[in-house]
Amino acid sequence: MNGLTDFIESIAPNVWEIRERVLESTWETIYMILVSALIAGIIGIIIGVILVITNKNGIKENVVFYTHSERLINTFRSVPFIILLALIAPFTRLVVGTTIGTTAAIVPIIVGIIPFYSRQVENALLEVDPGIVEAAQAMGSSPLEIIFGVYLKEGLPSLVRVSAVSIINLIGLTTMAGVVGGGGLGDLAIARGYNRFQMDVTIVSTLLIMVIVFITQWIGRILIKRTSH
Amino acid sequence: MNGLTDFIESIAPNVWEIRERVLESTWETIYMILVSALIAGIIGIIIGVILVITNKNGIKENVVFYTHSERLINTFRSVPFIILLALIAPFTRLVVGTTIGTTAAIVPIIVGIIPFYSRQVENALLEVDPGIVEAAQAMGSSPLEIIFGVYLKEGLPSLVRVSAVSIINLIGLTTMAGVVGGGGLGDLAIARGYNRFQMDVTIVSTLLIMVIVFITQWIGRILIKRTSH
Amino acid sequence: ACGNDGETVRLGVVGENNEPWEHVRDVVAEEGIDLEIVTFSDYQTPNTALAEGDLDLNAFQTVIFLDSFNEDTGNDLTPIADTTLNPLGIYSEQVEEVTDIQEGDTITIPNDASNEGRALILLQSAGLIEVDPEKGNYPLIEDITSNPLNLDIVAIASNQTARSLSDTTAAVINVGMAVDAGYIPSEDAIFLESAEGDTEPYINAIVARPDETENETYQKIVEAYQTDEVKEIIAETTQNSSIPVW
Amino acid sequence: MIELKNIDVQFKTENKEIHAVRDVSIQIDKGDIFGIVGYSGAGKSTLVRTINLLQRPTNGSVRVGEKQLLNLNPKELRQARKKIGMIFQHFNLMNARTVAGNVLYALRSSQLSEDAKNKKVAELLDLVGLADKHDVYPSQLSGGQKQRVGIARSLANDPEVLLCDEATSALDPKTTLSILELLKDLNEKLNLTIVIITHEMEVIKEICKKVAVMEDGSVVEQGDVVSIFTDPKNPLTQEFINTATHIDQALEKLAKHPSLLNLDQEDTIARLSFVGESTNEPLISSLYSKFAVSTNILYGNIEILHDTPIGNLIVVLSGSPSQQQQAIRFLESQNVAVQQLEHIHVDQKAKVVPINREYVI
Amino acid sequence: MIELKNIDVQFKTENKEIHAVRDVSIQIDKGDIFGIVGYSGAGKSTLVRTINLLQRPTNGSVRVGEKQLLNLNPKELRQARKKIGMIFQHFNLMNARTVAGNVLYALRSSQLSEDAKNKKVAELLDLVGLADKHDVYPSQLSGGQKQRVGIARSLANDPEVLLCDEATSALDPKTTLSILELLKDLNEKLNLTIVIITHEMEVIKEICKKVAVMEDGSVVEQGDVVSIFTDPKNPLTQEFINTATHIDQALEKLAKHPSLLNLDQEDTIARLSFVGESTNEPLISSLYSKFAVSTNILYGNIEILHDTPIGNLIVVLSGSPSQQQQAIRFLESQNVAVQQLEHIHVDQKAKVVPINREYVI
Ligand SMILES: Nc1ncnc2c1ncn2[C@@H]1O[C@H](COP(=O)(O)OP(=O)(O)OP(=O)(O)O)[C@@H](O)[C@H]1O
Ligand SMILES: Nc1ncnc2c1ncn2[C@@H]1O[C@H](COP(=O)(O)OP(=O)(O)OP(=O)(O)O)[C@@H](O)[C@H]1O
Ligand code: MET
Ligand SMILES: [Mg+2]
Ligand SMILES: [Mg+2]
Repeated sequence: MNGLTDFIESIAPNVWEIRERVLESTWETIYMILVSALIAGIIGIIIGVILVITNKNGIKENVVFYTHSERLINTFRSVPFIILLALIAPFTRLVVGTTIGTTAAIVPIIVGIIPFYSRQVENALLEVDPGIVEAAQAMGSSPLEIIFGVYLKEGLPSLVRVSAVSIINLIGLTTMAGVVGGGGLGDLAIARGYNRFQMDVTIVSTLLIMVIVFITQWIGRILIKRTSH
Repeated sequence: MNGLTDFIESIAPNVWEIRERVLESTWETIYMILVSALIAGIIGIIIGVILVITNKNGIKENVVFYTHSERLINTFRSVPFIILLALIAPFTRLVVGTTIGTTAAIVPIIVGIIPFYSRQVENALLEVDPGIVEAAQAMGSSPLEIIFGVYLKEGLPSLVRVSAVSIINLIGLTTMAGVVGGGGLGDLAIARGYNRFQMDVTIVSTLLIMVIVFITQWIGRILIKRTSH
Repeated sequence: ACGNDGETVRLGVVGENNEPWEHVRDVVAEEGIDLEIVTFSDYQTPNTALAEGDLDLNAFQTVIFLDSFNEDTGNDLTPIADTTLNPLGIYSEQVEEVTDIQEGDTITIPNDASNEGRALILLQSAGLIEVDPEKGNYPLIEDITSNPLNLDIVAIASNQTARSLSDTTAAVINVGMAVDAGYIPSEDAIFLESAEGDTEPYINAIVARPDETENETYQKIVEAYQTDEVKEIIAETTQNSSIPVW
Repeated sequence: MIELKNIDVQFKTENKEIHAVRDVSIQIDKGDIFGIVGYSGAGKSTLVRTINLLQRPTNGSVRVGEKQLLNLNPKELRQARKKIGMIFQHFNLMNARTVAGNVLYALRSSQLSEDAKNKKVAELLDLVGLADKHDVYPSQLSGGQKQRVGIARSLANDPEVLLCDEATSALDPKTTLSILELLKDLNEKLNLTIVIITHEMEVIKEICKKVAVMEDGSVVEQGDVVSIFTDPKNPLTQEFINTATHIDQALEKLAKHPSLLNLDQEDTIARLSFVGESTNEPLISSLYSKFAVSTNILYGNIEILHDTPIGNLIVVLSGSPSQQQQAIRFLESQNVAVQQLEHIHVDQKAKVVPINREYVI
Repeated sequence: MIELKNIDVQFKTENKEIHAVRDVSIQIDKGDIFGIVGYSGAGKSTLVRTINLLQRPTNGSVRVGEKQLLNLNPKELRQARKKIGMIFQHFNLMNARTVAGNVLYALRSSQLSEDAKNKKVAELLDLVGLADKHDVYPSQLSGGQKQRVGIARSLANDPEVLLCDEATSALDPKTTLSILELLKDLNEKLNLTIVIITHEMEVIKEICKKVAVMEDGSVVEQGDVVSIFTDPKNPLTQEFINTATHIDQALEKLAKHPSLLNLDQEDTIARLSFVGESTNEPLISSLYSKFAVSTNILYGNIEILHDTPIGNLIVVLSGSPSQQQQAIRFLESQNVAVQQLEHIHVDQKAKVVPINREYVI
């Protein structure tokens, strides 16, 4: 054990020095990912479902609504993240009581990823065979039954796939948490490693992010296999 | 005319003061988008095509290669943009002779968007009916003929669709150009509008970005209509 | 870049508070010098760009920041002229005096490499904390050795510090940010970095590559900068808070 | 049971309007097996989809049972749909559910207890011969098996009406037949009303009691199967029927291979068509016994459509001309339509020779 | 022309290995029209796809013309494929090209001048009756039209072999027939070798010269169409044929409706099967003229398979028992297989009564 710590200390002295900070940042990143994935996941799925059912030939077709939603989503995607962050600061304060810190960072991250994720969910659900939806309608399914019993159930493998992709995008967004003191590995890599020319910190932080990305992919792949029949 | 300029001056005094700068930034953003979209577009399509043809059941199936490429792409997506930027600085200098300025900003933007875009291209091309690919094979088409005559031709509408989505992501990335002195509307919105508390600059810059996004969407929609038969 | 007439000089700056330099550009233009101001949004790139020859000069940093850059990267970028001293200040919407800061309060400080340590030292000067003296000019939050009030000190982007005031008891804010946010540092700060005494490391400098310190063109630019007109502009744009040091 | 009145369906696409169904009125009685045939794009699917309002008609009314479907609110419509089973050409099974799960889905809002539902699912799967596939996912089934799951599913709510859109066209003859048998059984045992779209005339013959022929959005002919098959009025119907009975091809082949004819100068080549009773008489033997006319059957098709035999023969009659005349008159008196065919020439494709209407019963 | 030798195809999927084709050897001569039938999943498509190596066999050799395809390098293989046209069940047209563009694609590497290519495309479209659809995109075509574009495309390079995978199964009878006519013409005029997968026995009868029956990856029976139809050896083949000739259904119907039989005590109910020449004799008339046995045809199917008439009749023979015996012997001497059927009971489904092999030629 001692040998290992010595080794780490020798090749990554700066990392060793701030090892607790590294652990903390890892935890912060994981925390941000989990919470924002959960919340953005739910909201994104809801919006994605709404997009699918209101789109042309959807079970609740409403093209005007759809067009406006689409435009709104693109509007959100146009706003630079840091401005979005400022824009929704009052909302953030309302929700978590402050605009500073890891938890406060989660709110803009969620708002930032939702438009992207909703779009991905929409695309995933569009892969559900319309014939199956029609069969469900023919069996007298209510819209809710179709959403839960058909779209979300049949679309599960695609949903998992786009979720994995979106989580990787989300991880990219968590890098911005540092702006409001949210910490995380991205911030560590930049504020510490990059800004202070501590190569080892940059590399280790980035590797840790990579590990999270690969774990995400791996879980995604397993879930896809499990949910595809 | 005078009335209009007066009006602008009165509601957006800061914008009016730096009107030339606003135009310049708009141009910078457009320049970055056009050049990086063009280059990342070409490279992304090439990589996307390679992914499609080396994937399982592809016309040049090579699962080992595919798996490694996929991993490499995810690796790139794990690296925070600013670190990527530093990482490839030598390459940037090699290509454009400098690491600063708008043109230099384009290199990391391209490198940053390619993994995302390649993935999107891959997904778009996977929508091409495998039966058509098979028909082309049965007609003795060479791999290149299949790529150009089938995948890229048949997949064009989907390709346009994912390209529009990716350009919106790309516009997000151009916001980071300020780091290397690249300017652009995103930087103007943040460094000038946001940091200096000049609301009108923020709003106008963001609106201009939005206009670009909507134009992109609009062109995309027209192209999709044109290319779908 | 040599000092010939008609030569372009690329000057790297950070942020948008560049009115003095815009003035200088107009002045030297008459001497046939094309001063190109390149605006960055990051503190690393202007130095690396200068070291790599992509820039000819930069003017955005304190001497101590430059030293640490040189130390970290093995460069030897050299200050060729002083510009201003920009005292950091502690600002608050909630308290009038530093002594009003309570147990457990939150204080935000800028998270960039130049300002984080400097802000901590400022907090130390204000008597709120103590930092490890061995860390010299670059202490980090981890290096706080004594925090009697158990303050929650959070490092955030420097452009967020002023904005964070609605959620924190106090914030350490740069001059530029404070002025842009509508404060007059000399009046509004509840505690301001002393402009006297051991301020030398915090003096901003115009920096060049070591082999070009004597470049005539650069000297002309320095001359054009170090004028009373520029002092006036600085006074005007920073509410007399940025202190010219020439 | 089902009454479609003046149904119009128009689709608006960007640059044009498609009139997919034009003023179609159809009445289908309880216990009917009603077939719909027509070319691709004729509007068959669109029409059938109006029966459960998967497609809302632009105009017209849809009654199923006692209910005017267009007057129902969404909830009532859902209730009504539970009594209208539908089998889809492409199965449309839910891939994420097992075979049992697919059938169970149809029962999701039934009042039955969980146990009773499971029991019912098991019974249905047994009925369609898939008891052993209970826990298998659709991706592991063959086409015919998938179709049978679709049938089990469509029957789960004890529907009164079953709509089948090309339910068998992708299946091999064996599987097709077993599915048709099943439908016939259900029709007989449960008095289930069935509407079938198909392009296979064999399917119509095998199972339908009534049939409608669609062309370009309109129903150009409808009636009971036997009369449609024996006396098609519309040219399209005639075409379909001739193709199905292979009369045209037979004529063409005979034209190409005159050696098959083996004709004497005096011989007559004729097409005999009959429906019903006449088959109980040994007609051909009678021709010889009564008129010494011997009959060589070149091509023949005698089948039993809903207990009614119908026949189409191409024969060579040999005997003295006068006896032949008498024989023909006798045949006609027996309600056999006789149509003398001109001698067929080798170098020229035989064209469809229209049946002489008046000869047919 | 085509020689498949000991072809095996195994698919490795994650949890199992599927042996889709097992040791199949097939020889197809130049100018043959070769049909392949079998249940879904039997391996038909997989087998046919080995002919142009869209599917590489795990084992075995594939010869087309003079070339051992497995020995070719990719470029040679592409050349070889240009001489093997393929028509796909789902058309697989390129949606981004017009009808003409689709056909033109096949000619992309031909040596012809642009003009000559365009002329050829126009000719091909004319051939398949789509001259007016030259500049239309596939999405605006009906199924049959799409299929015909597929045919035009497959013929563009003057192939020597044409592979058709379920090319007509989704089409209405009229369109099916027009496509089969076209294929027959091509076969006759250009001596094109055609391989056809189908589940419609009608298609086999209509066009094929030889046929192979596949089951579970193996070819269980192959031979020329007439002998397969008249003398199927394998139970699967028998099943297919009986379904296609509707004999089983006819028997079942007769069992259900004994009134149709109209039997006297002494009457014999029998199935008569014959192939070839016998139809040139007015058999049924002869039975009366020679033995005073009158014959009532209850169900009959006499068709002409490749210039060979084949017949299947269910008849009631009336006359004195001894005369009936003589009549039967006479029929047998005329190469008519006679199979006496036990009296069919109402309450019991008639089962397939196997044909008595020795009676058939
Ligand atoms: N949703 C729709 N929008 C526009 N046009 C449609 C739509 N559905 C059907 N049509 C058109 O309406 C016509 C009738 O289509 P329908 O599917 O009812 O034909 P069909 O008789 O069932 O044909 P097939 O035998 O090919 O299934 C066709 O011209 C078709 O293109
Ligand atoms: N790429 C593949 N991977 C794994 N299994 C396959 C693959 N292609 C075909 N099979 C399996 O091989 C068997 C034969 O399939 P094939 O498509 O040749 O059948 P077919 O006789 O053409 O059936 P159909 O009439 O349904 O078209 C089937 O069990 C099928 O599931
Ligand atoms: N100009 C800044 C200041 O004086 C210093 C930046 S050091 C990179 O506050
Ligand atoms: Mg249809
Ligand atoms: Mg197949």
